[in-house]
Amino acid sequence: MTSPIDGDLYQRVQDLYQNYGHAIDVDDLEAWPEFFTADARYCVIPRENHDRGLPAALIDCRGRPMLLDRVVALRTANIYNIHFDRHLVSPAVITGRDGDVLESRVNFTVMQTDQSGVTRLFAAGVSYDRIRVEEQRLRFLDRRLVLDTYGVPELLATPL
Amino acid sequence: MTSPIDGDLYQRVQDLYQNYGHAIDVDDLEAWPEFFTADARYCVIPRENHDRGLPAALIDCRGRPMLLDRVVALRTANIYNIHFDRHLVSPAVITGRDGDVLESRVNFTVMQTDQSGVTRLFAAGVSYDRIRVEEQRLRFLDRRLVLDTYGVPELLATPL
Amino acid sequence: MTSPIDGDLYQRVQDLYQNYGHAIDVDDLEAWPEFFTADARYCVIPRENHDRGLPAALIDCRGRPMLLDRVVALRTANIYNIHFDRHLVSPAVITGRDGDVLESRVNFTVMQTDQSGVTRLFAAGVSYDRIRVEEQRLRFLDRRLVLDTYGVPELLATPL
Amino acid sequence: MQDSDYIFREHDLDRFRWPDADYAHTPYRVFKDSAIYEREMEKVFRGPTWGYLALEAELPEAGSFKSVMLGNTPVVVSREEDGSFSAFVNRCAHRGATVVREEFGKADTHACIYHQWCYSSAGDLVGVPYRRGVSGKGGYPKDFKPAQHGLRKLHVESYKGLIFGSLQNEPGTLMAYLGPHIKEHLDRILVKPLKVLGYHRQRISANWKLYFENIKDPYHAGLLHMFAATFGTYRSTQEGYTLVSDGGGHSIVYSVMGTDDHDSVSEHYKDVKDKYQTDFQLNDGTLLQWTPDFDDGIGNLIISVFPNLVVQQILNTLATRQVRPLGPDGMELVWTFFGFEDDDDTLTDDRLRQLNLVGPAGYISMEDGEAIRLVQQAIQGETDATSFIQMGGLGPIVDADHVVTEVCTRGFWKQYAQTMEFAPREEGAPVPEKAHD
Repeated sequence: MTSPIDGDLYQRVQDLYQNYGHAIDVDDLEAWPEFFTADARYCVIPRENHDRGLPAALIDCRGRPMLLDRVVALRTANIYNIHFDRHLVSPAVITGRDGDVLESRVNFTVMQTDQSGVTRLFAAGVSYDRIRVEEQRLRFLDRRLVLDTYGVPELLATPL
Repeated sequence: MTSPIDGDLYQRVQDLYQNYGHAIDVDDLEAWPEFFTADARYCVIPRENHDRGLPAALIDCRGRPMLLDRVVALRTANIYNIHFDRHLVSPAVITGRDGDVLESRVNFTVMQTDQSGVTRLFAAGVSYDRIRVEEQRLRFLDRRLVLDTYGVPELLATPL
Repeated sequence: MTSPIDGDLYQRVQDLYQNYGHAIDVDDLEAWPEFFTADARYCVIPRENHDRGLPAALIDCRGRPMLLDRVVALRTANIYNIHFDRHLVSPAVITGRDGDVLESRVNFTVMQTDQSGVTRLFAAGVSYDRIRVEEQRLRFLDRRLVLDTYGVPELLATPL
Repeated sequence: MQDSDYIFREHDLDRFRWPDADYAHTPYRVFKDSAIYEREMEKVFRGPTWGYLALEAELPEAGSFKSVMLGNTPVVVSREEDGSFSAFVNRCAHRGATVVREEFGKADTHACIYHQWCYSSAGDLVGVPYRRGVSGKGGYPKDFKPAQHGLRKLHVESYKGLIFGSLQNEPGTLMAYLGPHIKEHLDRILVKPLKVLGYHRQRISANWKLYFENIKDPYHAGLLHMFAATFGTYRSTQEGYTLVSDGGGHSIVYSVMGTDDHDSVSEHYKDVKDKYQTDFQLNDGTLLQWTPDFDDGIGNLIISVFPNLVVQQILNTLATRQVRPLGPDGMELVWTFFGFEDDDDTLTDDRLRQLNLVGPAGYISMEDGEAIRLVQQAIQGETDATSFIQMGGLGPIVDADHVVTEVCTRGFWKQYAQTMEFAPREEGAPVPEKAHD
């Protein structure tokens, strides 16, 4: 079985995932909605719900405006534990292609560090994604992050 | 020094590793033996034994039938802690090639989550592998997983 | 946006990172300085200093001789906690190119295992690197590892 | 069973007593007993001591603040409009939430996130939402007086750019607490306005007192640290001094570079395997390139102030180290590195390069973390035994003109035991025959 995409496009997918994580890690949250298409769906669902077919999600943003709202809320409204994130994202697997839309999957962990420099595993899981190939850049049409660590440590503020 | 394989084949190796981990993570254990050749060796060895040249392994399956037995045992015979796995596997390094057999190496961690959604680092280590390139798919001829986390937390049931 | 380098060169970058981590993980410290150019800079800086523009680093080696000194010191002079390392390094992102010098970025975690086989997350962070492309091999011209885990667990002996 | 033995085993801490009046034995129990730890937080860190909080240079402007731990008490120290410094316990007077969440920052006032009680930088309550209720309903009783609901304040004094705080009601002056030795050596180092270069933090699996024993102990320094011995930044054979405060808790240990010779060093190190390696040479000697800040030849000087401060000058590296206990068996060590405001780039670069020597990854510091971790690991199962601290002999705890002594360690235990009310009932009681094992 060969990959449905060539090496150059695959590289762009890898960069998409790594740049996505890096934007969050360096607290460039304003860049985060730009990783999505205007009509994108971003969903973080606890694994126990996902596995049992229950629809309840932790975060469910439908369209870029809702992503923007989350960023604005984090910046101006919400108060949450001060921390740093660090994403470790596996190499992507392209699981399908339909024209300019790729199906892709990655495993992820997020490490969270407090102000005294103590790092803890905050989240592990898998993401089932659809990516739209555009001329200029790739964007997520759909991210469905299945969160193993559904016993959320403290709270979930900055996006995964 | 250039890689002994081209980009397309390398991509298939990456996918092999990621799909292998994913099969275990989503509890599709029945698919696990299919990642190996019929005469494959699968071995999980504690790092202290590996480093000191001692042969004792934690799991040592010789041939696909023994892999199948382990799956059947997990499904019907063994009782173990209920948990979910999540593999984080590094990009592969192709360390050699002999005809249609590749030598490859990855680092891995496995995160384990209990039913209350608490995730812990379960295993870290390196795997020294041989992979047979077949027309249809790649298969492991040999996996030697050297387990750093040889103070096994609770027990080792689902394969690494 | 396409990557500034082709697939073969990218593969060499990936191998550089993985082989770098592996050399440390298998305690082949003598190979470590060889991953750098003669005039390289290797710097491990706590994230709190990096983010606040403070220059103090944990390790700051200027040139390969200083890298060599650290290896010699670890082998003959310093006494530290007996442990094993295991690097998990993300796929690299090539962020720029200037002739034969690449700019690159990876996220990393290092797992540390004690003699009883208990593994703990020791370090997480990001590295901003410059890599010189040479005929025979790639070498780091500059590694700036920003350490999230700046509340260093016990001490930092073997290099990240 | 000897009487001292009985007292030593006593589980009622009000009757627990040190085994001997020379403080030449330390019960391992004090490194792992959670009841003793709780008592330390009260009697030492909230008791008759001055604790180090921050450098003035870390708080450059009015409103600049820093969060620290004094024992297990969260404290915020701030610079006021008039240039003075204030500190308060970082716990809301209303329902107990942490008020200031940031480690560093600048603010005129601090509002608790929980119910928005608002405090001045000095900790006075300046705002309470719904104090008189909403639409005539609710609100606080009429006799509610904001002045009575401020944050708990610390006494604050600073000397030469170091800010100290005390939680006791009527502390003596900081200068009386520090004493003449500490003053003299702070005067030596802190001669100009400081510039902060950054931080190292280290979390060591050892009791905080093991770290204090370590940094007050010049005996180990020439033996554990091969780098120091080989390159002569510190050697037991050098001219050196050991100074101890009247109370015993503070000390100064230093040595003068270039005051010993190869023959003498070889003679004294001949039985110490691998620590003085004449054939060990650096590939890059610039690591040890030293442009002395002072003209007295002192290459290694460690000041310690009971119960939480270390000040170091090792070659060109200058730092404070703040000791923050994390329970009986762990501690955080926060290193604040600094130079002087008028340092030129070359001197700043020397200081930065020499950081390779110190801190959690430092050639002559990493071993300390390992040494005290090994102690903590080995005493876990012990109930009765003590350590043995008699290098340099017994008797009065006074200054020495050499560094082959553990007198400062005995001094530390003296002040500790007296502060904890663990001192022997009768000064001069006989020393037990041997450690209890």
